[in-house]
Amino acid sequence: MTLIEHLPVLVITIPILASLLILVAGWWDRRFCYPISLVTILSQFGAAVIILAQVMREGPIRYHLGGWAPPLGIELAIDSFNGFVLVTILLLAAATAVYARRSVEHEIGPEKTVSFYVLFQLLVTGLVGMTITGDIFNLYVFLEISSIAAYTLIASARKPRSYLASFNYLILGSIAGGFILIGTGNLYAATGALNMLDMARLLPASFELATVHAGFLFLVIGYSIKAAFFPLHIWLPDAYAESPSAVTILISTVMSKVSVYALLRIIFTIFTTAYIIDVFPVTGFILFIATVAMIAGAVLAIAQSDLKRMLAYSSVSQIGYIMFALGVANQVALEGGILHILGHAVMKGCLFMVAGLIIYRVGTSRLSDLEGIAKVMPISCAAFALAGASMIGIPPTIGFMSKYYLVLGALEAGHWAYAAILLLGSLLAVGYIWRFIEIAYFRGNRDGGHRARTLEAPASMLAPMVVLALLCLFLGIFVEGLMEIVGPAAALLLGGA
Amino acid sequence: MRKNVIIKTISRLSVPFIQVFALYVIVHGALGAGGGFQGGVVFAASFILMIIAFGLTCVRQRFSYRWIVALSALGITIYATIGLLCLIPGGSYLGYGSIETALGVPHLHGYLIDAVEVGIGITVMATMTSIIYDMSDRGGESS
Amino acid sequence: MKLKALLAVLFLGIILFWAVGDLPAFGDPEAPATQYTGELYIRSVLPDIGIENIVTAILASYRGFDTLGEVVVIFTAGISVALLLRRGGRL
Amino acid sequence: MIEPLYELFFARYNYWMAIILMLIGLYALIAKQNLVKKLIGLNIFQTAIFLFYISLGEVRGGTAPIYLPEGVDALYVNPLPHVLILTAIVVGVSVTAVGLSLIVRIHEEYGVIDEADLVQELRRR
Repeated sequence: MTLIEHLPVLVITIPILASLLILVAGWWDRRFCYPISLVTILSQFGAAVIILAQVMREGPIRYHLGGWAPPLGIELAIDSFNGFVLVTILLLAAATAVYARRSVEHEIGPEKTVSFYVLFQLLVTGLVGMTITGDIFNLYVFLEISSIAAYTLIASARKPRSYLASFNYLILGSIAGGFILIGTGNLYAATGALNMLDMARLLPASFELATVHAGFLFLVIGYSIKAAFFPLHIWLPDAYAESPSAVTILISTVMSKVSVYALLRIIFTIFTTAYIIDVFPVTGFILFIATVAMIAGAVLAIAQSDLKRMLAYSSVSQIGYIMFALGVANQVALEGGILHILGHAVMKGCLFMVAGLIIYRVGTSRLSDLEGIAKVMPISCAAFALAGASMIGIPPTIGFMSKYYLVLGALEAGHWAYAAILLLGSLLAVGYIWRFIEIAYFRGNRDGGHRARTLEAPASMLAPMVVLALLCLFLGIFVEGLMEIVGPAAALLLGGA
Repeated sequence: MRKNVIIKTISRLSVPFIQVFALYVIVHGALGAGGGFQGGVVFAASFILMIIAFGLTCVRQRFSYRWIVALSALGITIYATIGLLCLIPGGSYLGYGSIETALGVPHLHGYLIDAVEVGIGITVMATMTSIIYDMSDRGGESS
Repeated sequence: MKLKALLAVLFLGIILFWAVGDLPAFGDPEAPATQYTGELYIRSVLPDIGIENIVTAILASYRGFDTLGEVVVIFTAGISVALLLRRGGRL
Repeated sequence: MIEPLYELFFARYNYWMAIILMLIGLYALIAKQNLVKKLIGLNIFQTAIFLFYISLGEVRGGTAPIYLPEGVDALYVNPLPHVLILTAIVVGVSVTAVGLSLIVRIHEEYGVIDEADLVQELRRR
């Protein structure tokens, strides 16, 4: 009983200890690393499900670390919104962990396995910490844990270009970290509090101060860099394309989602809708940038000649959809946005897994080299088609449901033009998804000879991919059950505290 | 490496003082200016001085990678385990007060803070040294 | 590159200059941060914890979780450097 | 006329110093071609932020936040920014360490650490 009570903190600290165990056990024998990592992440996932169930049953959990109540101490605050995000990210992390073993053997090399798994574990833990903390400075600390682990994991591909991609990400990520620190400092100067709910309580008194506006801008810009929101996405394509497959999956699905989560949390919980609509009206601007991001990301994705790079630009476009919900800022649109956090994580995870499998088997992800690949990798390409359908928004997939709610919300708020642009963005998604489908299924008849044998990857890599592909479908069909969590989460964001 | 008697002698003399000072800074954290980070960094500075004066190979013979990595893990383990121990008497994580009341020892809270600071100091010292080892291993010698 | 840098600097500068006017003056004892949490910590460390150094008390006890995170940050950096630079060995 | 100027510039000179340093750091971070100089810019930028935080906690006439012996009536500065910055310093050190080791690897792979040269190298390959 008491253990359940302490679950929010154990879900962070036990993995920290587990990462030390991976280090020590890996010193002894490298084969211990992977099982420990897998078991830890799976049990984290189990704990997250229990936490979410408890939140839905008994309301928000507030765990005071050290027994010190908020203005003095740090608290972990879990409500339906971040409980949902927590389960989402750990679901994807667990899928990635299952997938990682063969991919790591193939891409990292044996002498770096131990440190790879230690950092992998720390990255997941940092992201979990970011998700459930209720203190704005603690958020920064966990952000930096995950960022430093991510910089190195990107470079762990040990290709010359991956070092450059990692360095560029490090520079931009540090600028983002600096901005977040300045923004936090400005808010701290205005209120004296660091706890999010405490800050939300004190902030309305000083809404008119330029300090608060500056703090808002810095926090939003900083987290937008981390989330790769459109004009600030320049680090993303290289980082995604040059890192090892397992890392690409993790950072593209989990890390960008947690940054978006942090953005939503800061804007809606600390500043509240009253601030972004009446005091410092930015919703219109965010909506505009979000639609530009959708279109520009999709167009850039169509222009790519490499599968991983194409999917990376597609992420830029999809982050635009989530930010679209932020710009509309009403109940229905936010439901769509939160649903898209899960939906995009699942489908982009599946698509990058397919790309990773292709690299594992074929050794390249250049689209021109993949003609007729569907004949030798039928399961992977079918999974790509299913997840791609979800990306486009074909019913009854999860991608359709989230876009449906987004459009509905936009119409409700009277943004007819923006709703039309959103649909146009979906059409552009057909462009890049269809390109791969066409190359994989309908080309390459002329030299089918040398690929007679099936090249399907090992089961431990196929299984998580198939599960995610099926989830794209089933989450869409059984969306009613999800709405019972997403609905209250959206209401909670709009209601302020 | 060129023999340089003055540098070697001076570092041989000053390293113990630096290390004692580092320990003082760590342990003195609860009473005055000081703490685990500062002390850990000062301690690591003594290793850096040794590496500059005697060369990496000489230092590494005495403190191998293995020890350094084990120490950096040990520091976090001390910290996190003290945090977990606080759960046993029913307190929350890192709530040292619960152990103090459970055992009935006065000022235990302060001593636990000292223990935590020692953990921080060990990790910071070991990690800084490990980073210096890795960085000075590169360059001139090979490749 | 220079132009981009100048634009970024200009942008950052304008926001910061704009914010300065509303920040508390240097050393102002009436500043919200000092009045609210600062005073609270100074008053409660001695009865709550009983050690002299207020910074250490906050660091290790009130905000101990931040410090745990910070130790993990430096550990992460150590492992990162080992992954990037170390030749051979077990790591 | 003098009063608002005094209020903006001299009563808040600490922020101006921090802002100037931040801008210098950010400029170096983006404009410098040499990767090591970029990291130096990053360090200046971060240190400026630390200065900003620490000066937020200053109280006129206050002493360091370590309790003086009983009976001495003392005014202490705000301890919280010190704690936060202790954390942020460690983060800055860690990022610098990772950045430097990346530069070492880039130098080993390409033989140059200047962006213009790197672009040339990438084109050549």
